Amino acid sequence: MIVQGRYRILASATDVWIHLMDPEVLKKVTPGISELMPLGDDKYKATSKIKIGPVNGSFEGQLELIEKIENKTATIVVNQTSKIGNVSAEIKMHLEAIENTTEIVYQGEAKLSGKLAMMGQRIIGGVITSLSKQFFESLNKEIINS
Amino acid sequence: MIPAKFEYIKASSVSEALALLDKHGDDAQLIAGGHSLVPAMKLRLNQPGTVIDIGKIPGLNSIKEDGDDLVIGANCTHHQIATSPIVKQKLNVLAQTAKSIGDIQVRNKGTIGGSLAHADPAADYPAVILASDAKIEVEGINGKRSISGSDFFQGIYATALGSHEMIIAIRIPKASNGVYLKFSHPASRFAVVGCAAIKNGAGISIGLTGVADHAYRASAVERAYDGDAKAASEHAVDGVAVMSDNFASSEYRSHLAKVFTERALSALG
Amino acid sequence: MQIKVSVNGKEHISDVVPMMSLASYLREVLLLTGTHIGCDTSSCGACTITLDGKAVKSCTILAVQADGSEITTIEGLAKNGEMHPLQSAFKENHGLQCGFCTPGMIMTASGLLDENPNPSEDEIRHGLEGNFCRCTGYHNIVKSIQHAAESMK
Amino acid sequence: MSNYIGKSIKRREDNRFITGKGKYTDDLVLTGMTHLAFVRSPYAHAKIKNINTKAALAHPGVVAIYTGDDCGNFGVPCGWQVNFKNGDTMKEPPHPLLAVGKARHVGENVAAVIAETLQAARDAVELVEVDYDELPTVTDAKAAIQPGAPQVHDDVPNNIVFDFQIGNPKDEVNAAIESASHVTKLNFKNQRLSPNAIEPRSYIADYDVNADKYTLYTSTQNPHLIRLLMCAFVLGLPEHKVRVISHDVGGGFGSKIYHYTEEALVTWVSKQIGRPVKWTSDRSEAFLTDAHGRDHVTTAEMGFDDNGKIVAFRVHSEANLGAYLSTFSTACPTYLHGTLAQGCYTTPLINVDITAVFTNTTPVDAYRGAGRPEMTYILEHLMDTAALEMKRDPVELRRINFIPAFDGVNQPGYQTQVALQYDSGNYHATLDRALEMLDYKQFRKDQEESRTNGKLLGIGFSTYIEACGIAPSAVVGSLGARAGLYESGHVRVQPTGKVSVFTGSHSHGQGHETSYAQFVADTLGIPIDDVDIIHGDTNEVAFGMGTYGSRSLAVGGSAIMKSLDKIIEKGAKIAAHKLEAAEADLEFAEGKWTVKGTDKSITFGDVSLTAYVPHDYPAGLEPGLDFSSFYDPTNFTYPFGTHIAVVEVDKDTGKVSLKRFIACDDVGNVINPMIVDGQIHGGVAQGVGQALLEGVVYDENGQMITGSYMDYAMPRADDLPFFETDRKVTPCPHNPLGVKGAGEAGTIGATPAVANAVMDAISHLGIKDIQMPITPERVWRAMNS
Repeated sequence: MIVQGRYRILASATDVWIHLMDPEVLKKVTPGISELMPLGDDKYKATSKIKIGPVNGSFEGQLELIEKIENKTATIVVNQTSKIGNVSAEIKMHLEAIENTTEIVYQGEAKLSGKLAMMGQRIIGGVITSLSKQFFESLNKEIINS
Repeated sequence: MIPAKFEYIKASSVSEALALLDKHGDDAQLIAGGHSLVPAMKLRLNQPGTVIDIGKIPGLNSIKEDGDDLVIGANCTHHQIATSPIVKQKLNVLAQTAKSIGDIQVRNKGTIGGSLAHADPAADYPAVILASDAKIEVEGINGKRSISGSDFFQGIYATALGSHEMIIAIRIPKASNGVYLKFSHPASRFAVVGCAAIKNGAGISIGLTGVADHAYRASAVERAYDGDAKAASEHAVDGVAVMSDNFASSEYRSHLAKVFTERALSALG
Repeated sequence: MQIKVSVNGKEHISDVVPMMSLASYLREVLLLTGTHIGCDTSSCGACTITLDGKAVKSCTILAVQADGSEITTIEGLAKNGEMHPLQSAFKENHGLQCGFCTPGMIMTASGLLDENPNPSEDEIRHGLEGNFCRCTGYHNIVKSIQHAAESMK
Repeated sequence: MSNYIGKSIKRREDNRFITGKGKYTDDLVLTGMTHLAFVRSPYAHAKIKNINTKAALAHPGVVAIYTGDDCGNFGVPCGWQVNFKNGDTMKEPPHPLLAVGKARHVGENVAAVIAETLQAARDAVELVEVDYDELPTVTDAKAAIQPGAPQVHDDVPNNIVFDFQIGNPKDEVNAAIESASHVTKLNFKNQRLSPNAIEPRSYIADYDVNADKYTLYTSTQNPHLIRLLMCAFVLGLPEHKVRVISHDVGGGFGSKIYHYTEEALVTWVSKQIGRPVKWTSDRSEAFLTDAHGRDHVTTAEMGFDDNGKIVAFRVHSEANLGAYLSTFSTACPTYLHGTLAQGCYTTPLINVDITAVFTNTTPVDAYRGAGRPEMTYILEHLMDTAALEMKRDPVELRRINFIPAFDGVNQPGYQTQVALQYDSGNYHATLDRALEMLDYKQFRKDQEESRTNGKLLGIGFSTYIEACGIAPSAVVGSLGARAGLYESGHVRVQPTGKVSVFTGSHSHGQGHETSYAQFVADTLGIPIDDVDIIHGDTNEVAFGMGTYGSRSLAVGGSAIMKSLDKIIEKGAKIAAHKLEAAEADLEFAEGKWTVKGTDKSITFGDVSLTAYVPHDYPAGLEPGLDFSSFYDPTNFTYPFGTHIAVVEVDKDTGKVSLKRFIACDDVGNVINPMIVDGQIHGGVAQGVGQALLEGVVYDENGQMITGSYMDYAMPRADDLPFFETDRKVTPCPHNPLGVKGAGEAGTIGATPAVANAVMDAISHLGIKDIQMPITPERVWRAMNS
């Protein structure tokens, strides 16, 4: 499943970068994340609870930031397992400064397994769109309010 | 198949249901007909600790006229709505929509409140709720409020309904000239695209479901419409992130949205 | 939890866990195994019964939700040893092959004919939207329902 | 005399089904019964590093948990060996009951949890922790044979199970294609289907410690075969101490032929825990583990001369067999497929070349038609496409290529280029009749008109032939079958003249209890109510091969006929004695032996009583009237017919509606026309399903994304019209009933007819082909590209 899109944040690239790299912010803005425990080297133990319509599950696993180039690009790698199937995603984000704002262009792939993959195909595209939207909207809010 | 363990409580009034929701918090799930919730629980995609049955609460399954509006209780079944003489007479587009949901058995058990709260992106009602400027009347422990369709549907399975609130009724302005047309998914029979069109005087309103992560009002079509259905329907997905799945890519879905908007507009009297 | 239901005219008081579906209750507790489970998620219609006079899919109703209801299953359709016209019509018109979807088909059709005693072919076909049959191609099922409707007049 | 044969006698089995009294496996409850639930692989390909069952074992109600470490040595076998072209034996890696070391498709059994209740078993499944290492996957047959593709089994290079060829030498065929005046070439995928019998598979095993005996209740199409495979090839059990019972079975369509891992596992578990154990598949498991059908990637070319005569035909396909070899998987793309390439045409040169491939998908095996629908689609879709390309009428193109009529008695059978000898056929006859039913001329006028109003009408033809009545043991044995394919038929005349018939074939919707009773009653001249048909219990019935490949009446019925002959022959000895006449002077008719030319006779009932109460009995003759026979056919049977589909394509949306479906079939003699029509209807519906709706889709990671009824579309009542059917009769010359087979004909014929109709509706827009299932989006894209 390809994940891609762009989102305009009303702040400078530096500002966006600082917030993105802050585990407290990540925890706050990533939908469903209830716990983000640093494991060092930009690795975190992540616990999340996702409630999307018929699906309501607890996930556990890791979140990692790799291929970082300050103020420019980073890749988020997520691996989450649950009783109803596992999710893994690798999403590359590019920050482009446009005047006083920053356009985040993201592209990557999400993989689902188990019942999530089997039952979710009709809606998974919509779910990913929704979650991405939530993530960036919350990030935007977080930066503006900080 | 069998769900994971849960506690079942039958609520006998709205206030009891709300108190239970408040007590059990996120771990609780309301059940009315159960046709969306129970399969998910059996597949263990959803494992609520407490299930609160609101299906037998008295007073939630009536259909009444109130001035220019119809007020439809949250527990009215799709079948009840599809066959109600008042609905057929005063808001036939809603009866038509209800009749297009699922199959006979599902219509006999599924409720309008349950369907709206579930907010499946391909559900049928939202299109007509939006097109008709209906209001969803909800109640929580802190009181009642009324939410417009455009505010209610927020995303995939996401609504403005608070976690401690429940839908009591749907208030819909009567409309004599409306139509709902749907392109059904061959397996699920959900709407790949569903279009509700309503004509009020000179103006028209269009609600589209199945197209995006939630149903939306096709304002661009409404603005563009000057009697030429084809030209106006070209705007059916303006500014919309169109969904894609194994059966219909976003490109095809966009095309269907236009075709069904045009057909619905042309079918208006 | 204790529930009280009337099934095929007989009252039952049973203790059930809330997780139990109405279909499982009928099959496992009352041993009415004519109600079949084909998908268990309300798609295939094999578990169709009538609940308070309406055809419903019993696999997605919890037994506890049915408390206080009147239920008819395929076993209760024949009255006084006399087959229901739908049952006879299905046999006369070869409306079944493996028989697995048949109880659900007949119960759905019974709900359909209660509401619409004169259905057109199209209305019958749409009325069966919620029931899968993999054997008959529906040809003889539709014929059976047409014949039953005729004979019930 | 025929009181019953040829009449639409209402089915006797219906009484129990319409009253809810059918007895399906899941309906049974045994004392002390436990429930089994599986932990299944969420990955298409993964190393299993560790399985932790501690928490699950501690869960209340859990009786036992097993993993591949406990029973991984047991594996289910493949029943048909197909060797490589160079003679090397096919690759047959073990198919363990529970995955050992590695899981190779989503849904593969990884662990089995047995508990007191289904609730406890399902709850505990969630507590089993499996540590996987996900591996790269491959799901497409063509991709799987590319260098560097993920290896499904370590010792199967390039994932190739075997390669196979049938027909004329390849260079001769190639040369003829190259010099043909017209060549029609198509590349397509015969997509993967999920059989979806509405009754999910269900097994209950009950081990009796004291007697050391096993009883397995199973929803199978062939209880003896299951017993044989399980005893001899899987668990090493004493066959005489294993009873397999298959009561009512809610549809099979092939998917319940095979011996599945779950079936052997419950049997093994029952002995381990000393208690009965039940497993019933849920629908998700059915999608993931019931053997799928089809899944060939094909290139096919047909060469024609200037007159439209076919000069050569060649096919190359990769056949996807999934992650393991299911029981008959290897026969499907080979002997049940390549052998059909002649169709009903005089094609002089044919070559079919198949590569069978492992992938990280559910195993593929026979699904209604098994190899024959795939080949018929290739042939018949090429015929209509060629007609469009050459601007010839598809009906005329067929006529000039048809094999002339032959009855197999006065004219010899027809020897094909692909190993078979057709028994009898008259292909013009069904085509003529189908065209009469259609009114072809009027249709073409309507079609012209339809093109002006946005609803495009199209017509598609399919003049199919199939080979069924599986099968002559000697023939299939020489082709690699590891079992004979005869059938048993046992007739036990009771002292009062009532008759119990035991058949090794099995009914799961086909109506044997009625149609068998019809010919038995007629042959013995007794009332049908005096005949009872018994099947599905290895303790009652002599060893039989079961029901698949449209074989029941042609093979199973013939076995019963052989026993009836013996009954009548022995009865004659008793009658001669009682009538004090010479045996040669007797004739048997209408349930009596009569001394020719006199009114002296004795009834079947009196002879039966004498046989068992032998106070006045021929000296030297054994008492009793009870015979068992095995019938091994000398040939397949070859039903054929013409199917015509009329569709309407919505120009705006691409949605195809089936408006008419005409089928004129020839299945030889017919015992019960009502039942035969019913078989055709059901078959056609499944054929339409493949053309327009059905298809298993895996994502790039091997996850099945069509694994529920929310996504896998099958025909519902409102997708289909009434079918218009009629029949011609060309009897089978080589079996006593003259019957062919009707179970698969509908499916085999229908798919290409529907696909061809869609192409006929839209080809004037310059469209060459559309892949199945022909979904609205595919049609729309084709129309707008």
